[in-house]
Amino acid sequence: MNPETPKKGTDGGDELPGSDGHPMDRILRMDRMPHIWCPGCGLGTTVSCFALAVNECGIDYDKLCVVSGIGCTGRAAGYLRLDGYHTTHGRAIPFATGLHLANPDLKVVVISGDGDLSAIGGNHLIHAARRNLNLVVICVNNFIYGMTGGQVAPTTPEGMKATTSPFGCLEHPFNLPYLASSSGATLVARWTTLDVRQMVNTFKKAFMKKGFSFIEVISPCPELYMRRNKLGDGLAMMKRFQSDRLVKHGADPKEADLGATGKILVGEFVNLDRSTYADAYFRMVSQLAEAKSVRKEEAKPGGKSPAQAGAKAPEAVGEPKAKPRPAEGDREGRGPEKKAAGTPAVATSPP
Amino acid sequence: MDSGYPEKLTMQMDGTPQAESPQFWRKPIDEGKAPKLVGVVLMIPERCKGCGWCVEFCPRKVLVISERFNIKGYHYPRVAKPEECVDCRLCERLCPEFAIYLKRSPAQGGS
Amino acid sequence: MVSAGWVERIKESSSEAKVLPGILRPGAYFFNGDEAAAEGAIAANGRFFAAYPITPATEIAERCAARFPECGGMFIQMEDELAAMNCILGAAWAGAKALTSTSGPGFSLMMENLGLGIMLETPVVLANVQRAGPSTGLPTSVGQQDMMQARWGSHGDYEIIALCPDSPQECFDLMIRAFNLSEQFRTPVLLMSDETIGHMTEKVIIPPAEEIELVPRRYTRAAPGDYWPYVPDEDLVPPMARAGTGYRYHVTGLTHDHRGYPDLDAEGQHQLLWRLKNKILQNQKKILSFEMARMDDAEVCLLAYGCSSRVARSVMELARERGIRAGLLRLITVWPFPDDLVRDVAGRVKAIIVPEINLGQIVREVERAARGRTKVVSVPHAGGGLHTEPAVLQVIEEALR
Amino acid sequence: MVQRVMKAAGRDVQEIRFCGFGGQGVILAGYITGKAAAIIEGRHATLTRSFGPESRGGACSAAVILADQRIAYPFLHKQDVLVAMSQAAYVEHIGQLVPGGILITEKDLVTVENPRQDIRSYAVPATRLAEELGRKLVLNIVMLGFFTCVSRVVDPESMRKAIQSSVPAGTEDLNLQAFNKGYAFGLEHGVNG
Repeated sequence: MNPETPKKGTDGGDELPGSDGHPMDRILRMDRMPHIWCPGCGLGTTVSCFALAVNECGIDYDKLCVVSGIGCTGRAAGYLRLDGYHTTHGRAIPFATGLHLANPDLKVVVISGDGDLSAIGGNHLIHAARRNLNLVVICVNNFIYGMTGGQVAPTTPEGMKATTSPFGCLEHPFNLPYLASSSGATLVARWTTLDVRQMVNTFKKAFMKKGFSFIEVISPCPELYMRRNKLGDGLAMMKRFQSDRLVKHGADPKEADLGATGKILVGEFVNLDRSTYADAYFRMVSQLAEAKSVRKEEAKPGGKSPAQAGAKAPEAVGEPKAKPRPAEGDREGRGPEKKAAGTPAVATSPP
Repeated sequence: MDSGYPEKLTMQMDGTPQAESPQFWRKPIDEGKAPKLVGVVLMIPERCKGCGWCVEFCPRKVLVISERFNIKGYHYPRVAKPEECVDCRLCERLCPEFAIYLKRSPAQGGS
Repeated sequence: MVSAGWVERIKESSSEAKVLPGILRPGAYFFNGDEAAAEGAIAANGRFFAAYPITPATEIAERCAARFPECGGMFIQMEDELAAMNCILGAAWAGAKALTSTSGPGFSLMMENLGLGIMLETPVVLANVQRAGPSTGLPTSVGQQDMMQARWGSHGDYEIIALCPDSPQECFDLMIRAFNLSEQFRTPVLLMSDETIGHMTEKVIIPPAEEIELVPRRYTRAAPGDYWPYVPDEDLVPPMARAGTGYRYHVTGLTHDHRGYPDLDAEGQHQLLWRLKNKILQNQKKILSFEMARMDDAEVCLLAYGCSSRVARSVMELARERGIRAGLLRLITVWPFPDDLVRDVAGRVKAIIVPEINLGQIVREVERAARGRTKVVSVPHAGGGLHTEPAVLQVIEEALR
Repeated sequence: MVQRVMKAAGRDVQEIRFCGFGGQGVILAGYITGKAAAIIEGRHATLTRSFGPESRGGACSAAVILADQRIAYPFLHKQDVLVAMSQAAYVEHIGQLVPGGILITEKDLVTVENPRQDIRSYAVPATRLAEELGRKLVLNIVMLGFFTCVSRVVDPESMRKAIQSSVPAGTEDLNLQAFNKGYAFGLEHGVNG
């Protein structure tokens, strides 16, 4: 599976006895390296942080699935040695929805780009957040369509140039954390590719989270966004991150607008608990089964109302008799680590 | 290698990288008692695409850009001050090419 | 914990050759075609349904919404048909037998990811209850205008399997068959129903579970380290691996090699495309199904499918009453098109009459397959209703003159 | 089993149309008739329907074909029985009723002008009879009772069984009462035509 033997130690520190190569080689498909990403692009860093988070949080590799859409970021699924699905443009979230709902034991992660997730896939994003599907969505935002050569994206800051906005972008960009949180995401964070330690921590938190997690990673696109806009190289963008980023956990995502210059608000903005679609579904199923067994009980001789129960046996259409309880959720509790303290815990599984 | 890490030892607990090596404004009370971590930087130069992030953001300025080219024609990083490394692993996380990683010094039991 | 049992049930659903116990309700029912299709899905161990409501397919979604929760299945109404199609692909990879349902406008939206299903070789079933178009057209009235879209609607080149029911009973039966074919050939299968059949109510017999044969999914027996997702068996169909079972495979909608890795050149494309095409074409005999009535002595053949075949059958009787030796060839499998069968029929009759509720789609295939051996006459209909019998009869009489 | 009127007329196919406006239970009436014939009596039945986009108030029609053999063409060629529960439905469909056919109208909702002399014609105050049972909603079942009585295309016992398994749980008794009321009205008034 892994034909390339990484060459170690040359020109670095001395190679050490027992060194078994780069620790991420275990989770990466090294037979597919080098990856296609340009020098100074932050996608490798994001994947690196993802791999570290997987390694560190002890999640079962075999239960972790990665789904990507199309674009530079879309290739991420192909570089991770996990069950990986490289789908069509914009459709990673619905594909992941199917994987997750058909087997809720899996942890399904979507890694895709800003164009994929917020333009063509924007509708899927907001609905997945609204349903609170138990998914992790990592959106790498580099302000541009990279793979197709630098076209304007829904995240391109106003005035910035792209091949399809040669005189400057006329549109207001999406504030993705705000979009996700207002749609119902239960964990919303943003980091830059410089915030590697925080990114790893948030990824780990998201892997353990039950609910819809949306993590935006701001990343340089040196070749197609920065060069066209005379912003320097990848390193220049990283330096901008260093000077402009403002860490504010629990900040109102409404304030997280991004411009071509100015502050970049980062942090974990939202962390709350709310019933997921799968939980609500299982609760409904349990209640239906319960109601059914009660009806059977009543239908027995000496039961409560033998006349009514079972009368429609051959033709029962199976309309749900018991309505599922509306999902409880703590939509107030905004901010990192906010637990629904004192309130009844949201049911994680039906009895 | 322990002897190489005197009073300047720093751990970036929040991970915020800093361009300049920080100066302590006061002396940690456990100085001398806390284990001093020592890292060994390992590199796979053929993977490097020369973005320079590891060099720029290493809090201890362990790395410099090498004069040499790798197989792809990039100047890859070189360990200039091995004794400065404190195994913070920022370079390992930052590297977009999975080209750089760390081992804890065998003197500390490895990792 | 319901969740754990649930997952097991869904996993089992694709591995079983028999209907899972405790689900089926055998008996005689008065169902419309949509309800029968939903019951057929349940009988086929279909355990995952995702769709977007659209007339006249909505009854499939409604019945699945009511029945799947009590059958150990998962139901979700998605935000659109793009999502629905992708959702069932994901579910299939997780181990579920999955389906969706739609009609014309939604069918168009599903085309993109029907292609993904073909490329990833994903067994799913898509039921299209056709209505008249183009565009919003006649939402509550019949059409058979998606027949060519079924064949060519997704971009690129591919083979597809499409079945056309002519009654609610066949909606039930063919739904099971559609699942079986999708598992056998690891490909999306289309159940091309129509508004007339979908909204028509007739007796539907649900047989006892032991009479229903199901094709289990072909899961790999290879060890995780030795498995590549696109190494085919002799019949050109590669065994599958379920998500989360340690195989850690990669699949992509890009042209790929046996490893599932992108292989972006002409040679890779040649290898993949021909295998995808040939796994259907080489096995066409196993896929083909049709019905012939009074063809033994026929001088003219009515060739029809779906609701139009009911008109054709009626016209055949009327023609016989008038002394015209008419026969019926009803295509149940429309795609892949039965070239040999039609060519054979073309050699035996004076004319083939093709009534269909479109302006002439399948008739092109009939003409192609007949290769000039006989007169092929299209009886088009713009949609919104069935042909009248006298109109078709008149075409027969003119064709024989 | 009762002798089938239409069978006696030399046909083994009966074509029946129930029509009215949405909300009157027109489709259910057709469904129950088809189910009684197909499932309870083991014959062949095909039900087709047409309705407008409105849930309430739009034109609505259920067409049932009953036969002893497989039914090919699923729509009505003509009508042996027409059950019209609205003026518009009556006007639209009366022309297709075959000579010797049966017309049943909702007495208070349909005004029959220039009555055809070649058909058997009945007017039933189904809505009023349903109201007497406390639920206007069951007018369709009252109509079914009357229809069963005068047309004799389906055995009344089959109809009762079909009703029981088709109406919402808990309303079976009410619906059977409605059927019986319509049936009794037919026995009482049907003979006169």
